[in-house]
Amino acid sequence: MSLPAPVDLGLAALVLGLAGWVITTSATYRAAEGFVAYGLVLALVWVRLGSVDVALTEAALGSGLTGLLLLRAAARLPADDPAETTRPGPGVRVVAAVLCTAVAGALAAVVLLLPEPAPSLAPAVAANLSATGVGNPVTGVLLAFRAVDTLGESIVLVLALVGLWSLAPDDAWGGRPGFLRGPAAASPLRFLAQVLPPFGILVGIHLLWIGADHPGGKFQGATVLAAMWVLVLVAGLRQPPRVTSRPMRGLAVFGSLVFVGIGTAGAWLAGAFLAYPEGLAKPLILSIETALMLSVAVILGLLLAGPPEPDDAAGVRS
Amino acid sequence: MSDATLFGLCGAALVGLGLYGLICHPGALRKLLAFNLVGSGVFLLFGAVARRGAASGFGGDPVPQALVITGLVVAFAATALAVALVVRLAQAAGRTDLDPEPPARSEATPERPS
Amino acid sequence: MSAVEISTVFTVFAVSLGSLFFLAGTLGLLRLPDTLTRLHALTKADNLGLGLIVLGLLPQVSSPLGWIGLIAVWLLALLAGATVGQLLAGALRPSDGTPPDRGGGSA
Amino acid sequence: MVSVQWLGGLFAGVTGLGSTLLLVPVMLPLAGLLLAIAFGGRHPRRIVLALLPLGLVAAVGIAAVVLEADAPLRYDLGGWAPPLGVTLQADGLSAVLLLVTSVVMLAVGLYAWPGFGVPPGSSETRTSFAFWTLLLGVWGGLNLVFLGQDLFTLYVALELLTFSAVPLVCLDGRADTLQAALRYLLFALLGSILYVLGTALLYGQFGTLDIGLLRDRLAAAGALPPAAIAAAALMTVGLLAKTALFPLHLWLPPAHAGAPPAASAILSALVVKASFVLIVRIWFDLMPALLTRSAAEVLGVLGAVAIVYGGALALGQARLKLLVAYSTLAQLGYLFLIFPLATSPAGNATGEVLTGGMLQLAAHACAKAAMFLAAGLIATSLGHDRIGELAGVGRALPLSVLAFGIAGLALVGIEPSGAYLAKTLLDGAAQASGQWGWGLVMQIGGLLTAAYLIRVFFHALSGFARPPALRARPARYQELLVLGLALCSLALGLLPPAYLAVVTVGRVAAAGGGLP
Repeated sequence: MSLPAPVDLGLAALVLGLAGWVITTSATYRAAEGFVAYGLVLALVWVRLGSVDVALTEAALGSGLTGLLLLRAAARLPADDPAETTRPGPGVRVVAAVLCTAVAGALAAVVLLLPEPAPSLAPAVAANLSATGVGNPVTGVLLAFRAVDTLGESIVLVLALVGLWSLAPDDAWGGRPGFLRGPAAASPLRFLAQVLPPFGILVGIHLLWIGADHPGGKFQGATVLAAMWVLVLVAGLRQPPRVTSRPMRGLAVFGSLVFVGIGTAGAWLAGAFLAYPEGLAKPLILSIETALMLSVAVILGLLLAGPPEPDDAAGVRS
Repeated sequence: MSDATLFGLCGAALVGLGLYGLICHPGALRKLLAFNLVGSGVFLLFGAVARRGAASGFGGDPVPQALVITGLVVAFAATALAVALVVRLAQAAGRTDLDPEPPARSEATPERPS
Repeated sequence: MSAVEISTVFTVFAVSLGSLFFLAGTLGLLRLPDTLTRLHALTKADNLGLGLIVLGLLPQVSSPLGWIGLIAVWLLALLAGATVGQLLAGALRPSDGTPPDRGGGSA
Repeated sequence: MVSVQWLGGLFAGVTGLGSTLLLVPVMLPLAGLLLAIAFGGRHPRRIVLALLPLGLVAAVGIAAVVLEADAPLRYDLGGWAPPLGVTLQADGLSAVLLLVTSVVMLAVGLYAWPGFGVPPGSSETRTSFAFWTLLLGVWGGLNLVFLGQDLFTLYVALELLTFSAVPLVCLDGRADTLQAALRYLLFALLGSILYVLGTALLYGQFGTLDIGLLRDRLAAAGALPPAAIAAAALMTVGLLAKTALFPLHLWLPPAHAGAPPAASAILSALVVKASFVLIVRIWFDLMPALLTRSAAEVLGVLGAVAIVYGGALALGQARLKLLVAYSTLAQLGYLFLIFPLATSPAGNATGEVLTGGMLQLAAHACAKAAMFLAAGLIATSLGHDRIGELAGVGRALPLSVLAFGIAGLALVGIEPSGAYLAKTLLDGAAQASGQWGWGLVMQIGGLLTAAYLIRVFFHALSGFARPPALRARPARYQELLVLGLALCSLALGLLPPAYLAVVTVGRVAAAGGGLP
């Protein structure tokens, strides 16, 4: 039974330690900070597992944007919130601990009992990847073999945005999202928000472009673009668009519409919905990815900007 | 024991830890954090399965990797919606725990038909 | 000694020196009494450490594009470190210019 | 006569599409959703009302093609066959579910037309934009759940459904509905993450996520490997949390009672059924061997407890909408009785039991939607829905109360109703397999349903001397629409057996069946 590499053991211990910290620490804000660090270490674990695309997504989306969301929410929790002070009785905690250990133990046993010649679709993907024209197998799976998952997921994002907007009070409809509205940003933040975005946009486009043949892709690029937009919004250089602004909504929906359009065209030209005609696969996939990157970047930014708030709401809030 | 099995076990432990946090924290935001832990544990399991299926020149089976990327984006959308709901609940009721008895402050609001 | 051995020795030396600086920065974080001095220790030591590690890795990277990538990582870390340092210090210093409270106590 | 030929031609055209017809129920709502968001203003409402009839035509077309071909329709998306690609499949089960969904959606869409319009003054309001857009999201999610054949695509469909249903619960923004929506979201997320955990184990064991291929590889594997048992357990628990079966039902009553009437009709009638259908897919399609184990008994017992518990709590409710919500808990229990009954050795029991289950699902969908809509009409007109103060409403709103009554009778299972036929089929299977206990539970459930109905009518049909002052009169067409939906459930039992046979089309498992 050869021991795994020490760096893997170290990473696994670090991940479990950070996860334990996130669960057991008392203050929510501290737990959110721990979660950001946990996400970054988890990205290293994904690199060790040979999935670089997932590592990019985990670092950017899993720990970056989710961390920002949770930190902003933790900062806005009411001070006298009973949820912060009450803790379940020791009885509940013991039963929960036993139950969860049992679940984890069963899962671990099943993981150890998985069949040794692990069944895999890698050979099938390798054989058919040339038909999709892209070199990166993950992009091939996301946009050719299982294109309906990616289409469904882009529509899930749009729906989450509509659901988020519907949480606003009635008089706030037509106002601007207010999560990121904060005190007048300190000058270093304004400086960063002026210097960094150009590089961020370049990195995002670069991630999209190499995503066809190397690890990268539209979601990772979109996350970087969204992060740059949010940085500008937090620094107060720009106002988030109004909820009813037609161009912003069009842009948010543009990527999914292009995807549906090309998919429907495929139903006639290439024999099946979401199929690509011979030889045209790569340009079509790249155009879908570009359109989706723009839309997903806008949607991620709007999800972070939160539901709209009435204009007269005090601009300056803690 | 290959690194895939190690991280598979690590994923299983994360699922257990996350479930414990989900049960023991009354606050909705802490439950959300615990839910994200369970999600990352499940995706780590997918990653271990992908690593075990590494063949024909790829570092790992690309299908589970694609599923994990889709899952991460869906999990982020869920967290964004849930966070907005928690903040809105905190504004409306001044509390974010989920005990069933309705918060006292909203008793006065009349039944507003749609 | 051939060029390859020299570059490997240089990499090992530079990277270990860099990680030493990281160690110093973390030591500073744990030992120093208050936030401002910790900030000072962290930003200085870590940036220098990262610079040395990047310098050490440069010969290992074949393509010039890789060099640009590594140096960009270092520059971005510098930019982020400087901004966050200023923000944290600004948060401690009350706006009316009185001397900053030393921000002691727990991390 | 011209119109009949034209209709016949249109219908032939629709059914002539063959398997590409499967795309219409999935892509119609989703494309409509994208356009509704892009245009906004008054367009979402119009887009919904334009698409709903088309969806009904497509559902009827699919049911006709499946019944006539006596074989499921398959469509490989992107041209890639499983295990690499994802396929959509419409067997008898999904044809019936698509039909029920489009009927209830059309009724709710027409009902909500005046309620969620944009007032002449403003260009767009929050509730009108959100309601119609989320309605399309629910519809698209439901259709993808019924047609999906790949376990991970079904996960994406479930998320589509959850993200559309949760904001509908707290559309009016009160603190208690926000809390109910948050609890619903957390339960739903826990459910779907356990479901994904199950798919991860299945992929680790068999290397594919397509239900058909998995069934073949499971059958070839003989005894169920530990990963498959763990996956089945995790997925079932996760989906039970989303279906709100007895131990995991806490989120349902406040969520369904707090939502606006049109939304709670869809939540109770359709959204809750999507995850139930996935449990049926896992137990009947994926692992028929599970039906023979005691696990099927556990599901049956949970269903029985849900029937009694939901019925008893419904009796004690003070508000009409909460009563109807607890009635949903009870009626869901019936659906879970099909698992222990499907194991009876008598002949082709699985087909008969499944037909009974689907009839109960369809009858409950129409009747529960009608009940929530009627309760909504009463609450809108009176300004409250406290049962104790319903005196004289029978005189003030005769049609609404009649519709509520007929829907209630349809739920109790009076002679011609779909629920009656479903209970007869299930009872037959129970007697045949000697499990008389489930038959007894069904009778108790019928009694409890009748009890809380009588309680409502005792108040509604008394005090005719002073009918209450109405704040607003519901539109006549709304009352007739709700009455029609209730009658539709009442008359479901009159369906000729030839049409009922559609449920068992494509049931490969039926041949093998749950025989021990």
